[in-house]
Amino acid sequence: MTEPVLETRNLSKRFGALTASDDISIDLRAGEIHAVIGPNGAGKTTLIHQICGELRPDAGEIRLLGQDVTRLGTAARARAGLGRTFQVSALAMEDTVLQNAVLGALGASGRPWGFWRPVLNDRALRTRAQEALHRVGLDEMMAAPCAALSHGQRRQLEVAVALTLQPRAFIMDEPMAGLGTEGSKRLTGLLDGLRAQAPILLVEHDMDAVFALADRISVLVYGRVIATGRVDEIRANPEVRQAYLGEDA
Amino acid sequence: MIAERHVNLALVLGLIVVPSWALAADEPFTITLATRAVILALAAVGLNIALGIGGLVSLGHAAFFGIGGYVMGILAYHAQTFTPLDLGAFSIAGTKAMPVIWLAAIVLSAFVAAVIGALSLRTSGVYFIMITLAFGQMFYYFAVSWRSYGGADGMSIYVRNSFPGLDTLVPIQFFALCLVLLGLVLYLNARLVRSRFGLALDAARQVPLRVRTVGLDPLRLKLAAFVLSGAVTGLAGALYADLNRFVSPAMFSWQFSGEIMVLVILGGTGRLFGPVLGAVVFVALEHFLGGLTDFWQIYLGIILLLIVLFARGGIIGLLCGKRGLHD
Amino acid sequence: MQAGAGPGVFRGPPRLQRDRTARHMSAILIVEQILNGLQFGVMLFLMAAGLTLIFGVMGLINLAHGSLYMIGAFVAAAVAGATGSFLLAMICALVAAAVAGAIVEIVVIRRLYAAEHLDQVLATFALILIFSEGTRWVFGSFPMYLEIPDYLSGAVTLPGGIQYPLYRVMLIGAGLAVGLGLWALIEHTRIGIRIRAGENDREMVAALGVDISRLYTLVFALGAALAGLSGAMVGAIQSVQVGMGEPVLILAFVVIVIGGIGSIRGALVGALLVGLTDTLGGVFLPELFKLFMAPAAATSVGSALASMSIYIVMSLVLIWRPTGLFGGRA
Amino acid sequence: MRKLFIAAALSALAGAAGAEVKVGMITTLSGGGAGLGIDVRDGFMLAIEQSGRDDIEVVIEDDQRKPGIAVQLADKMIQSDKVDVLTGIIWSNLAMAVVPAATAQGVFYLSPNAGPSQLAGAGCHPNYFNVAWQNDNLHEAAGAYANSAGYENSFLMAPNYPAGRDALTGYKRMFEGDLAGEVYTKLGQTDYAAEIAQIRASGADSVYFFLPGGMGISFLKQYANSGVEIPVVGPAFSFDQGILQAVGEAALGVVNTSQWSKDIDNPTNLAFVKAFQAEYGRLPSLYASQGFDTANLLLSALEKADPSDPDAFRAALMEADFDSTRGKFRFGPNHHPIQTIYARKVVKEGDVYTNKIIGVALKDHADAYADECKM
Repeated sequence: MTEPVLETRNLSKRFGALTASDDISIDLRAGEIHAVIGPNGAGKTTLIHQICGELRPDAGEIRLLGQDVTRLGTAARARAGLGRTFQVSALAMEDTVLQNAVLGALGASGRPWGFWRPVLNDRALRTRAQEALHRVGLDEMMAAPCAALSHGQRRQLEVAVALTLQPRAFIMDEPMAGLGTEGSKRLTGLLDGLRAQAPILLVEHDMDAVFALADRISVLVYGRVIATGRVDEIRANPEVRQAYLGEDA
Repeated sequence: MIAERHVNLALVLGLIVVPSWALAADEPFTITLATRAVILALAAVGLNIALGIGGLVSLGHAAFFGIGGYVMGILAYHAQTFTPLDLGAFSIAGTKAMPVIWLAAIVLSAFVAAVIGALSLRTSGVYFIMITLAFGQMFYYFAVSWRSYGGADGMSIYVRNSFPGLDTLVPIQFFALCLVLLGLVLYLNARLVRSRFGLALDAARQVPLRVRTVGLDPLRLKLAAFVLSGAVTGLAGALYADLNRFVSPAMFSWQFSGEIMVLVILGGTGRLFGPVLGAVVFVALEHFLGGLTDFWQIYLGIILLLIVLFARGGIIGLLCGKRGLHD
Repeated sequence: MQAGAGPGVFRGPPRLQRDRTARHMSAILIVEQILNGLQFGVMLFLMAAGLTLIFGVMGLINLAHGSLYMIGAFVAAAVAGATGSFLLAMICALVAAAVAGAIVEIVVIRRLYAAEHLDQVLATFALILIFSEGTRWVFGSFPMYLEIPDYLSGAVTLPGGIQYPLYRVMLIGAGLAVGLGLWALIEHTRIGIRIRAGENDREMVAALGVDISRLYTLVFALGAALAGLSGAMVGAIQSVQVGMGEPVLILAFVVIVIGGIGSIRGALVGALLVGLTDTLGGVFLPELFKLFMAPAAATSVGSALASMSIYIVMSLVLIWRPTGLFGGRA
Repeated sequence: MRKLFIAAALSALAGAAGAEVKVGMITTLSGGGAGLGIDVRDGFMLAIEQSGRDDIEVVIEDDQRKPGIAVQLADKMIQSDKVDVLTGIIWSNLAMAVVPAATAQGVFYLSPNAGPSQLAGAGCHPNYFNVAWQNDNLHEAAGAYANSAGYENSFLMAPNYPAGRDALTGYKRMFEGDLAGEVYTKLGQTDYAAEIAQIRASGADSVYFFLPGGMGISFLKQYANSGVEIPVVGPAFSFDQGILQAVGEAALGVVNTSQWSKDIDNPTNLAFVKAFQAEYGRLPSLYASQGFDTANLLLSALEKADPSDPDAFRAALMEADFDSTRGKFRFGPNHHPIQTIYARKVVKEGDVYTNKIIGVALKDHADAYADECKM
């Protein structure tokens, strides 16, 4: 088997008496959507923070494309190929949709030190941003201020910004949260098409979306991965049913 | 609501028309006042780069203003006494040429801003406010005890420095020089806001996490903004010293840092012309209120208070409504 | 140039003898200077406690805190002048500052809680102008008279034969007592519980049905009262004049930033650190430099460094711990 | 900031070509040091009023004790108001910022207070006259007084700024004894416990301090309460009428040196004290007397010459042909006073603290910088 795109090895993180990550080893392979599910407080956000570099693990290792990135900061990991979306949108609300997307392209270019030429006139950056916006279906909204977007559109923009980075792996933190049925459906379609470009590590509460999209699922409970497997395996796993679905009901 | 560019245009016209009128009416002090407003505006434009775009609330910008002032003072002092300026390893001659002084002021204040910024940006929020204040105070006390250059008394430069082709002692010529510099810096500032750096910096102020996530380092962006900001304020300091032909540690005082900040907020934080409007209004208030009563600062305080409470976004915000730098 | 470069006229030879400086450094002197630093620190603590409390609970940067200190001193001077009672003056100062604080909170400050730090800085800066010139308008441009009462004046002999002003001993005691009272208030009363809750989560307190705006007014008045009291107490040994609050305000900010904003314990530690650094630095740095420099140069370098010392300490602390010694949030 | 006083009968001027002489007064009227500026202004205006002259216009502006503002006001008064004479500045650093440029532009400057050494020495100017003192004068007098009082070992203290260092230099110039210590404090310092401890440990037989304004008040209050009994000598600045009431009992008995006192027995002074009290409802201070003398000097010169004839006007100023509140008054070659400086003691008269002359510290004293003045 080829090496996974992204991988955590024995990741551990404690906050005082609380073990937020307990020896987590998961991997993300090319072409797949790997969903991480778990009840509230299971440590999903802590896991994402460690993968993206906002939290440093107490022990364990994070590898991206075979390279150890455990010691790198958020920005360096982004440059190494992580494209991330946020649960609570992290967009420059005072800026327009296009500006937000151009920011992504600018980050990908790695050259923010231009002080003279207007960034929006930069053809390369603009094209890249427009393509991403087109991909998520926000072409019409390019000139709108970000603050005017609906909740669902902000999620789409999040994805578009991640797309501009042309990442090697997507990390998506609850992209469906707060979306209506219609929005969920649209985003599901969008993500479905993305996996060919880069695999997605998807942390999600919306079980319909998870079961519709995921190739594999890992179940996180109290900071531990209690099961990893294909959708049908997880559905059938009694431990999961008891620990997770039972509690959720 | 008035379009922001109309306000800006009116401001520019005002800055040209009023001194021209003063020239015609032989009211040189009005020109001096306008020069003061323009130079303070330049200092505030500098702060606005850090504060308005970069979100860095610096209460230590007087440090750069003072450095600019002392660069002018020291170079001109050595020029007027024909003594070399001893820099340890080598010594240089003083100068009375404004372009050289400006360059030195810009370079030195940028360098100091890089050092202060690199140390201060480890902190954020109130701690950033206070650590910049601390650095400002260090410079203040250093200047107070620097006896070779006048200590707490400061020092006078008897003749205003020179600019090729101009007689800088004529108020209107010196004013024009300052206005051109302000215009130039504003133009650069406007370009900067729309540039790659401007976009990234503005985002770093709003959502640093996002900026990191696209692979940029917000701290480096902010540090660069701080350096640019310090350099512009340093230039303003050199001009201010030339306006008064005098430098003193008061240029380093925290009250002055506060005053520049007041100018920015008064006009409208983050607006291109906000600091200019703030400076013009402040100088005008000081002048006219002062004519009314000894206790004019009470009224100044009340006006400032009303603006904060009821005109968030400063005067431009009040006139033009909420809007970012980009339009 | 002129200033500083003194003219070459006759100037008295430096007759300061070096063997005398050795005598300056006696143990008693050191202990006395430590006491002085302690007393200064305790006074700073009273200012800083209110400031840090207000920031901790309401998230407000209050530059006008120094004005409340000034109000305390002026009211104390006025009351002592009219009645001759020092104790009454202290009480009135405390009450007046609290009332002034409450009024300011209700009229102005409460509109600022949601505002950015920047707006708070500007608004409270404006309040400084109003208070300073207002005080000058009411009380005139000359310093006011406030003196230590007879029963607190003079010096006492402390163990070890140290002569120390009784009033300063009283200041240390009173300051520590107020600090203790504050600690008891916050740790052991219902108001204290609410204050602590307010520091942690504002929405939560409001959700629990606590009248949040009354709590805020109360906290602000409490902070103001502490500032007023320290202004009044210090006013007896310093000049009661317009503008007396701002230097103390800056120091109090230094204190709370060193200690970590919002932390009363941090304010105490920071205040003592600043008090001791400032006092001991001013005395001993010039002496220290005399060990390897000419006395005149040592004095000037030493006192220059001494005047910067607290800011150097503060920036070192912040570079080492960006949220202060006991601070959690920025 | 701006206040326009049209001296005497404003109505008399109606329709006329305007005042013949314009005087610009830049002084500190707001903020911390406002008391001094107000006294100078009030003393000055009292003399103008008493003169009954209606052809003198005095433009008064507040410098807020900021050098930058002072320079701009000077520019304004010279450029726009076209004043003939400038006066009013309290602080030496402001004077250093304003005076050289102003006199270079041909304006006369009469200093009612600040007398930095530079302007008395190499930086002297024909158009600059100091009616108050050279800054060192009172300190020199204190040194002389210390000799006569038999002190042999003084502890010296001043803020760490040029005027502070000049002050101690002035004292040492005259004092013949030893120094038990010499301490420079922070400018604006409010707590002197550390210095008082050093004084206690120093073995001095006298303390000389120069701490203007609030600094002196703080020091005296703390010193009186420290249990240290070493006698203190100071310059008049910390004992003038304005702040003495704030120092109170702590100042009682302290000897200080001054070129003026309200009990100097001459008719001009007695009349001045009375008139000032009647006009403003308070006792005049040192600064008020200086403002008053400055105006009278100006008036005396205007009797003889017009500022439009600078040489004649300068000569008329130089004569100093006016009745000073200090009694005998004349200028030295560098346009600084040669005057008698008294030792005074703080006493209580009824409820009011004030000073009483106890002797002459220096008679007909000229400053030490006159030789360096080349004009």
